[in-house]
Amino acid sequence: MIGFSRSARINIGVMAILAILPVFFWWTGQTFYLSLATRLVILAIAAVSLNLILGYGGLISFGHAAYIGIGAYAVGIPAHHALYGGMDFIASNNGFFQIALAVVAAAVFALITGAICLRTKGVYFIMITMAFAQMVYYFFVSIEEYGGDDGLVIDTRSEFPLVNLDQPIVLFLVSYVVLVLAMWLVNAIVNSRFGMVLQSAKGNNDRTVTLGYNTYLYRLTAYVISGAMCGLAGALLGNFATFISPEMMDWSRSGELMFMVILGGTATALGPVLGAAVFVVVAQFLSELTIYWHLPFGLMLIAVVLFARGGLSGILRGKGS
Amino acid sequence: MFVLKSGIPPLDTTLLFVQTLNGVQLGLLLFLVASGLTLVFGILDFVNLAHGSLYMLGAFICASLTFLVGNFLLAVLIALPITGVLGYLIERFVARPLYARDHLDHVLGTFGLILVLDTSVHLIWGPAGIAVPLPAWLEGQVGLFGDVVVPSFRLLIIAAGLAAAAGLFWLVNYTRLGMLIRAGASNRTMVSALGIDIQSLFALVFALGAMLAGLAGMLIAPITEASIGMGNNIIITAFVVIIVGGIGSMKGAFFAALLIGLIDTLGRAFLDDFFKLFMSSDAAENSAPALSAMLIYILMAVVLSVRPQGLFPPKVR
Amino acid sequence: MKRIISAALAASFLAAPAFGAEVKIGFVTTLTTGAAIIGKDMQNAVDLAVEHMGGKMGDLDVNVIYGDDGFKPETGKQVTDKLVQQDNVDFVAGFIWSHVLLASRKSALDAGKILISTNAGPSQMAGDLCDKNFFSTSWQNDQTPMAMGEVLNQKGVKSLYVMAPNYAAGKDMVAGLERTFKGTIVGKDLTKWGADAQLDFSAELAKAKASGAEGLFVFYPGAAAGAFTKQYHQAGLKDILPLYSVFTVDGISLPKLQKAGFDGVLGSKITQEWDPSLDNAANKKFVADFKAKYGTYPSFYAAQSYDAMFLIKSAIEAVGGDLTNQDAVRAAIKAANYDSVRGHYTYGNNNFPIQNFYLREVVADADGNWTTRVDSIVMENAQDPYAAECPLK
Amino acid sequence: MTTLLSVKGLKKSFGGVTATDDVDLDVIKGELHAIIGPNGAGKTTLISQLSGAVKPDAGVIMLNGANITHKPAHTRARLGITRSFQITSLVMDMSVLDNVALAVQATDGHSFKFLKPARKIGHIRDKALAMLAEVGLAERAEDPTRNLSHGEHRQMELAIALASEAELMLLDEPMAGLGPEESATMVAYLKSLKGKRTILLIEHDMDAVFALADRISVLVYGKVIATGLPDDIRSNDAVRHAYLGEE
Repeated sequence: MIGFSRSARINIGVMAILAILPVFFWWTGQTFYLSLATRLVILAIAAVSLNLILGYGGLISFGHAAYIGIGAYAVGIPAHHALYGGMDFIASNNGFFQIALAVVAAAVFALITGAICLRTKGVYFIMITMAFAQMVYYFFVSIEEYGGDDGLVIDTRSEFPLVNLDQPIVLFLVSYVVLVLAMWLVNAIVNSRFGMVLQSAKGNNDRTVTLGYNTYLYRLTAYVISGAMCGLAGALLGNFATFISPEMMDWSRSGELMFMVILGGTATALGPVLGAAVFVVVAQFLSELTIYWHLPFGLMLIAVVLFARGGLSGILRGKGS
Repeated sequence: MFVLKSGIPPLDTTLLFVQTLNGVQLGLLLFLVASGLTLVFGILDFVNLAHGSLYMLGAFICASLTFLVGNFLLAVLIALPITGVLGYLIERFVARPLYARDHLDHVLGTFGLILVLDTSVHLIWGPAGIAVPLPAWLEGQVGLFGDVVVPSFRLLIIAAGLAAAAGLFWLVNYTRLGMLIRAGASNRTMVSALGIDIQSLFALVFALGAMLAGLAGMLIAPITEASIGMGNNIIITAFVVIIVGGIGSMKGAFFAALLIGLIDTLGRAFLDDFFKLFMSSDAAENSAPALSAMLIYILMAVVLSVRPQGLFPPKVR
Repeated sequence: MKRIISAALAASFLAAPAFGAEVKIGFVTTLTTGAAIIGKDMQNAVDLAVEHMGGKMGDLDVNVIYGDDGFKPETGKQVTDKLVQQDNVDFVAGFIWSHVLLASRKSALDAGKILISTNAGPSQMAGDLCDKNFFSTSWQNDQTPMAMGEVLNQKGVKSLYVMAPNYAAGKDMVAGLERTFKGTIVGKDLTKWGADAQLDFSAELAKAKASGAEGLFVFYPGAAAGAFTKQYHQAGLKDILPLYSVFTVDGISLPKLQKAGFDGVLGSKITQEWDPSLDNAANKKFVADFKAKYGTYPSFYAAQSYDAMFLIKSAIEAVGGDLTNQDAVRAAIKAANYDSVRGHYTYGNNNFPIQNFYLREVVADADGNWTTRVDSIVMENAQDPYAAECPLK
Repeated sequence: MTTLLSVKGLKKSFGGVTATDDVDLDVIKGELHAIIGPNGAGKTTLISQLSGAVKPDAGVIMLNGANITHKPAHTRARLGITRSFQITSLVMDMSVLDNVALAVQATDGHSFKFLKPARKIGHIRDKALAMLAEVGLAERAEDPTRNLSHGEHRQMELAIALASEAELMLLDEPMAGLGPEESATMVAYLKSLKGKRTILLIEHDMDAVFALADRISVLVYGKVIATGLPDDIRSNDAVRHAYLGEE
């Protein structure tokens, strides 16, 4: 692979492994590992979306799990009504409709809450994003029709022409393609003129404003893009799990998403993917060893924060670069 | 406009009074947790998600000691310094290395600490949780006036909460330590310029916060039992309290805690009856508890959108 | 080629022991959070059952793989997926919580596994979501409170205040009570449930007291039970608002309440399909050995889990260890031809037990340990009210 | 002689401390107008109010005859005001070129452009490189900003101010912390800008001020006590008494 930089070679290598290994699992009938990989890829999409605002925008959202929930319910609710009737205007198994609903609903929610959240700074921002996520959490808890606290079983997955998501390998490949597109999009955005302004506002907001940029609008735009992308991840997660509950939006889930980004390395293309991969695999591995797996897992978290600055991608890229 | 399904039920003033008292009790417990949080946050600029774990540890240690020494109140007195020492250890080994980092690292490091402490409690005390026995004179009820009867232990919580609040106000406003704490909340470099060992001041503040959170846990344990994860329920609410009150403001924490305690309790008490006015009884009973839990977050969003620094921001930051 | 790789993978990834004659049972329960106290009790009972059967069901070695649902539906579903897909278990059993079972049922049933609930009995799965491969060794959620409703009618209670957690089983419990209770329900509170459940009931108890009801009906299983019972007594409601509970004062909460010296619960009455004092050989052995091994009385959760193991054993013996013949296995389970610790019962069309429900009283035993004993039979050979909605014959 | 910036009655106080008290000031198009005054006279607060970072309590700010008193900072930048900061204020994580390119980009329409790589847009890059060359930093273009010296950071600030094409440059102590040689270079640059841009300069280095300024205003305790040609200010009794006279 002459002609690629070291970090580009690593990116291509990791993404190739991520594509080949699950196909291999499928071929050999290891369905469980295939579904583990699918979960990993979907969470990686969410982490990539969070990285756009957290890593490149410096906006520490502690409520990103809300978008996963919104996306998942945007699949679950139309499917529920398609099966059990009611709310005809929304009842549908059409995948395009559900995906569009997920993206638009997440974007609208991001626009409204972002407009308020971005007025605050620092810890206030962290906490108000969390507060809005908790509101969504309790909102879905309160709706009896969709199971409240008990959650909602999705009986039929999103339907697309030619593509059948009921087949685990198809769902994986679709998720993988979405992940690659999401990574490409985030990479394009951060290197564009828009991305330059976003990163400059993270590094020095006063300076960026003085240059004539309304950084509030740039941040809000990034916030909406990130929310919409995470809503898409939620729609995929709903299709994967075929079960959704408000639990998906708990503040600890938002914390996990943040952890994936940090673990892999903020403001890097591959970081969120590596973070999600290690998170999912280590959690699965430890939880099979002992029911007390949260103890070593928590210690790992603390150790990463204390000692591994720059995350895994920093380590992978080596000291030289 | 909505359609009234039934007449408005007459408001029972006795019930309202009792519920207000319940709200005040919850508010004071919240204040105990939030005051430590706001101190640590305001002075150390450290986001401690694991503050709720100290609340849990206080409850478990006190519960064990109650069985050991045979008396709840004595157990509280012994458990307090132990919780303080635990707070100090957390400060020394997890918090201190993170002071220089940004809030993101604080959130993640202490998030990890929650997992570690919850699991450790599971390993040490088992999954069951511990019911804490009270002395006989605290198990009963007190008649206040008319037909208002309240559990005597809840009155004790209110008294202890008020006493702790008063003690804190005295400490912060009338002592040298308090002067340093106030100075630290508004201007950290000034404190170090005064030649104060800022490291020990930080450790002291952290331990004090731990003791306050621990005390709250000890006081609630005889009511709800000491249980794993009990801290995770209250920590988010405590954060809402200090954000609404203004980070670093003791006064803000106090008023916001009472406000949120009352909103939560009165919401749970009356929201379903209110909803029944315009929706079916079943729907009201299902949605009211969740929506009353939502109220405090709505309050926070409204406060922050109007006053991004909270209700009582410390004067200089 | 493909097969060789599969085999190699199976050996390296799964580290499974060489294929002997073995029956694999995946057992899903709560092993973390405060609710783990119930899960532990169930796990103890399953271990004891395996010990009692000498580690064998017929000629097959028993291999129980436990999965922790963490008190969350989503985690429960994930762990069920893992048991089905990775461990390839023959049976999936367990489930304390109705919402966890509802979330996980598709994972087990779609994979063609036989699913046995040893506690949760959501109304949906007794009615239109019933399945030929789903069996219960417990009850349908409505039934125990229905029995309590009958008790209340007998006592002449005219009005009730109702409190329960806001999740699938909580709603079923209230519905069950309303089926049989002839008085009026003057007020109802459904409180937050799950890993961050509400445990301070001051506001609700004050409302209950102000409602002027003649009694208070509650359903607070697991860790919430102790908290609720304490607050009820601290509020001085014992004489004003008598407590009628289901799944609240039980083998799980009694040791803790006794340790805390809480003698207010002695004498309280509850309904259940099983009791440690039931007089049959299987139960005597189970209770005695459980006490000897673990130091406490088993709870009904334990009894139902113990039963599930012997139910599976009876089916395996009936088909001579041939698990490939699922129709025969299913028929053998449906026959319920084993010595249940609750005494003999039969299965209805929806695969829920048709069984007795007893009124039990909290008492101190000869050694001073708190337990329950049977007071009377409330419902005899009762079938759940959803059986008619189930399309199975 | 047209007036570019006109300030009338500008007032700002922070919790009882008056930073600017009824400041009147006119800046003529094309001039280099220096503001001097002792520490704490309110010079930086004045600049901050002009750039929009701080909202005045009272008073009016006019730019080219338009009232901009209530316009946010980013709008004023678009209208032609740029500022440098007393304490170096650059984006340390970005390269030198990116820092300057961002200023060029701001003059090139809005930046809600998401897909085309910013670093491959020729005219922006070329202009940024030209600005860097003008301040003598061409070779450092690709270096991370944090690797540069303090003096180089001040040069970057100047390059950014130049790149913004602003009519009015507010320069807050560009010579702060520079050695004698670096200062001399900076004075030479500023001199070369004279006539091309309108500059409002805050500076403590009196030699530099008197060498550069067309006019000087003296700010003491938030008030403008004198405005005039350098020679007039040098000989002004009030100024000598209040400010220079003390030395």
